Amino acid sequence: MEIIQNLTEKGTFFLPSNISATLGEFDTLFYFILWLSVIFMVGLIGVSAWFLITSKRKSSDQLAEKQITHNIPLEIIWTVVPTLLVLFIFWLGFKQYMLMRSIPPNATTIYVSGKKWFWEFTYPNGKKTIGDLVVPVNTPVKLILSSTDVLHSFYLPNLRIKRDVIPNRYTVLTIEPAKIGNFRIFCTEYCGDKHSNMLATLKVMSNDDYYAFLKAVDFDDSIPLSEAGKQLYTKKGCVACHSIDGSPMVGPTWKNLYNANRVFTDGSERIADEAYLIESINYPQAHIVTGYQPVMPSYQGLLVDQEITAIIEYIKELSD
Amino acid sequence: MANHVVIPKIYYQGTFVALIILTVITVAVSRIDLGVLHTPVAILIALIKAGLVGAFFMGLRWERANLIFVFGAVMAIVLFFLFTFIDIEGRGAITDIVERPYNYKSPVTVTPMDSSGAPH
Amino acid sequence: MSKRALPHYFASEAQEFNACKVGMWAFIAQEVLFFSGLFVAYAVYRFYNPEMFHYASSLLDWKLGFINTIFLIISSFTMVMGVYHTQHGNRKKTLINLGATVALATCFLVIKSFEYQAKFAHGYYPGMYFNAEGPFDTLHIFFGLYFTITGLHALHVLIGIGLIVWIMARVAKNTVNSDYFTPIEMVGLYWHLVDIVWIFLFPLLYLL
Amino acid sequence: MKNYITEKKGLLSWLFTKDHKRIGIMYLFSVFGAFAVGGFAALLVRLELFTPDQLILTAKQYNQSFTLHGAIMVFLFIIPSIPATLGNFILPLQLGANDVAFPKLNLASFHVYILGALVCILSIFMGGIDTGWTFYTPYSTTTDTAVVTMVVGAFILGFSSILTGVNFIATIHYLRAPGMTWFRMPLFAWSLYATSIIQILATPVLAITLVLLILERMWGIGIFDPAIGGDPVLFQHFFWFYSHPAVYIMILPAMGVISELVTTFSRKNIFGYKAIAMSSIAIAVISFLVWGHHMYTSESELAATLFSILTFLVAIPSGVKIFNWIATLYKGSISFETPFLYFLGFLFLFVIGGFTGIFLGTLSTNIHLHDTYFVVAHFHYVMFGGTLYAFLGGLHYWWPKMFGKMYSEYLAKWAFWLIFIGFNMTFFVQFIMGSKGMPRRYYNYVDEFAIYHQISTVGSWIIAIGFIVMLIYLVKSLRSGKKADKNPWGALTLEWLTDSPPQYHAFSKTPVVTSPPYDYKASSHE
Repeated sequence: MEIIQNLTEKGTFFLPSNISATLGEFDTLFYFILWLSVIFMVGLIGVSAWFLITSKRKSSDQLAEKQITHNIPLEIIWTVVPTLLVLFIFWLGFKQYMLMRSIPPNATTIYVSGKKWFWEFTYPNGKKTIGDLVVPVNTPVKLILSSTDVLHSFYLPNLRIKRDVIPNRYTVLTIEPAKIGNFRIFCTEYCGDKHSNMLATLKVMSNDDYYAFLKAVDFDDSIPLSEAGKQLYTKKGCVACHSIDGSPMVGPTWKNLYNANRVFTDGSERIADEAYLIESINYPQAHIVTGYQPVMPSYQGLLVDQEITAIIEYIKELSD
Repeated sequence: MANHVVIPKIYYQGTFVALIILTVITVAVSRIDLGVLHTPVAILIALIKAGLVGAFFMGLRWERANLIFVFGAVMAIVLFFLFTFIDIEGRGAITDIVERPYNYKSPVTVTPMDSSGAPH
Repeated sequence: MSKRALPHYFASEAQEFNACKVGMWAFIAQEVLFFSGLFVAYAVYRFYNPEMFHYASSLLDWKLGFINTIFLIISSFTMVMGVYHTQHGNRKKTLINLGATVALATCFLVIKSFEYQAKFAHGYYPGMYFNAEGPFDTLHIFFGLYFTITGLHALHVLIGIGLIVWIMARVAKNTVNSDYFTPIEMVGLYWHLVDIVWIFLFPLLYLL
Repeated sequence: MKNYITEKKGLLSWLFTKDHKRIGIMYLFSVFGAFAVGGFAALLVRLELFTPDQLILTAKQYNQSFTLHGAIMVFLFIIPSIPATLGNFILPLQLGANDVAFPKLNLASFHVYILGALVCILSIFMGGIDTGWTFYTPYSTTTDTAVVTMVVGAFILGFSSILTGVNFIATIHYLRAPGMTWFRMPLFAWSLYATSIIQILATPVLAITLVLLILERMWGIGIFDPAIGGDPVLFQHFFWFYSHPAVYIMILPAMGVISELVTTFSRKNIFGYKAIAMSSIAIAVISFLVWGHHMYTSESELAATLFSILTFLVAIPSGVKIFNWIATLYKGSISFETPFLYFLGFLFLFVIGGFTGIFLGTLSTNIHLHDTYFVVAHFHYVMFGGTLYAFLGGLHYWWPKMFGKMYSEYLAKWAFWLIFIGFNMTFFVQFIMGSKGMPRRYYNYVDEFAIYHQISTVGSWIIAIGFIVMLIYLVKSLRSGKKADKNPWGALTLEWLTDSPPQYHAFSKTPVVTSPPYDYKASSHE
């Protein structure tokens, strides 16, 4: 597993490392607001502390030294000055926001689909990956986001950008990473039980690595089928809902699944042979085993035939 | 605050007749095709009728202080409409993708419409 | 009959009347906001599919809607006359007028149920039970909204009928008379609000 | 001599009382009951987050407990906290009236609150809900948990808030003592007036949103659920149109209490009375313009820009109030009793909350910080540090008036410092974690945030200890507290004319007001 850059290293005190080519001054704006607030804060605390110390009540019936009810010039100053300050901060934020949301013309387009509890990426040449967003370095990438079930949100902390992923609608996000490496991607809109497992990895590569990745058929037949199936079990996200040791999870366990008798919600029954396994990978909603929710998204087009056979071999190996 | 102003009957009868006439007008106006003006005219007539009911039947004409509540409610509604439509109108303004709802599973079985617009 | 005792926390009759009036107007502002949510939803979905809304409103029978509007306007008038006669201490006429208001309101609900029957006959049920054909596949949204808005309005008409019957009982028992007519005026304000909401609903749903 | 507590005996005399003082006390105990339930859920959530993986709860149980914490704290505790308890008890006395304008309506508001609270608690036993207190569709319309029950409970609680608002509007308009013009009214009354405006104009939109959510979930009318043609962002607009003014329903009464505390404990006339009163109304009005800053990541750019400008405008009146309060301290005679400590705590925490609000109001920084722990820390600083501190300050300030007994100053200071340190330890760490990218509502998290979560969890234990200490000395004060005289703090507002605890008929002779509310004398007459 390649090491993913830790969010608390290589960053500043408050922010993770910024690898965005366009949003360099995000950190400067962040710290500008921070130091402005700290100065005001120290000023306010200092002034009130000074008032508290100088006019501490000595005897129980001591009256206030002087009654002042208003001071128009002072009140005008502390209304106008903050207004100008915050509107100036608004202006800085607005400019960067426009930068975040505008799309450079020559961006390569990658489709991102958020499904209940994993991310699926479709590349320009039709290649699909789950959980790994592979992008070339220093080139603008337009991510077209959509969801198939509930609200999600695609968040790249190191690129300081986030966009809600709304079912039945496309929303757009542009990124331009400037550093090679693996970075974290989170889902930040609450989407159910496995909301906190809906992670993905941003893999920034050099151009030729990226093109090599695009062309590589990611199924190497040097290792035995069931071993490849075992890798696919984690890579393709099956681990999120199916256990291999019999423990109950969102989906049925794969232990002793092969040739087991499956009873479905509509009362019918069937032996879990190869045909049944292939069907329930491509059309999971067709037959729902009693006691389970119809939440499994379809993997049709996501797995090439060799990968499906590898997974079935692995399931066979699990069922003694 | 006016206390116990008793409103003469004539106001009520006048308002009542005006409301009946305006209702007939609303229906009549909706029959003729005004094109883009169709909705604004209907809403305008409804506003006039609501104004009449409010002013005379609800006594706002004699107790103007209560208008503050009407003003508050109307301002809140206008803001609600305004900002919701700014968002909906502005969708896809910068990104070239028009963000409108699409591809949902609708229970309606769509029958083809013939030229006159009525389903055959 | 004994004059009603002023509650201990009010200093004068006028203070009580004004406080009730302000409280009632605050309640009316709140009701208006309650229906505003429905009008915004109607406007948003009309913006999304205008032709469907135009087509769907042609499915509704505007004549029934028109009669209903006339009924509610007359009931508003008789309600106001009821308040007028209470102020003049004429109990019999008040009861007649309030009775007329309740009768008109019930007719309104009866016509509403006819309309609902007609819709159900065509299969235009609200929401997922909708099984009808139509040239647009978003037709179920219009009827979902239609049943929600008119249903909630009909609920408010029902509450109005209950309030008026309660006031008729008090007028009959003479606890509401020319000296103390605050309750009937408040119920009158509520009834006029229900009428105003229908005045907006009628063109939006039936005519546009 | 009989007071409102010993006036009539028996549970029924309390449950069906029409006396605003008793209703205020009943609200106080039920609101703190809700706070205990919400607080327990919070401790559960914080304990679970002690380690990156599962500690005691499963994912579903964790989601249910943070949703319960959110919903109970917002709907059952913080919205009714100051208006319904201190407001009901103190407002009529401060205006020189013997009761609110509609006592029966006030009692109805309490019964509706209890009914709503029971329905919310019932939803826990019907399988709990795991949608977050925001009920965002389409998750809330597709999950199999008891969403409808909790939504019905929140719907009922909305009415309790509306009825309180209607009551206070009528009371403040017409039940003021003779001579008390609008600008001679105490600032606590002004803030409750501004709160009532929001309660009346915003809560019904929550009611209609929840009704539509129930219809969407039961009949699928296709308004919020995108699978059948609805628009989930429209639900967010509906929900936040209420929920942002709701956060001002929470903070405005707190600001009212703070104005009372600062004047009494520094024996100074308030600095800029008109400025503070008008900024309450200004906040109430502008609060309806800014709800979009909760949705910068899901709404269009035009709307986001507009909302961002207006969000900064709503920050100005709050800033003006802070400056006025600090200016009030100048040349006063300040005594550091417990209510004044809560004022200082409020000042420190609310100002931090306000400044972090600027990060979240700015468009570009919000995109990075939205839905992370930075937001969680921000609203806890403003709600816990703001409203709860003012509520505790007000509670300790009016405790002698409400119960006629003093509490132990020593233990009170202990509780204050425990809660203060525990709070800062819990939530300041979350600012750092949030800006580093730790998302909100996460059951298990990436390992690098473990140290932050551990500090935060330990901090939450200290808060819990602080509240237990407070419970102890308040119960002790109820049972065996020193008898309090009519005006222990030497305040000038009208409620201190009645004896503590006040009689059922508080003002035997309605007071006549001749001077502005905080007319303290100065020692150096120049």
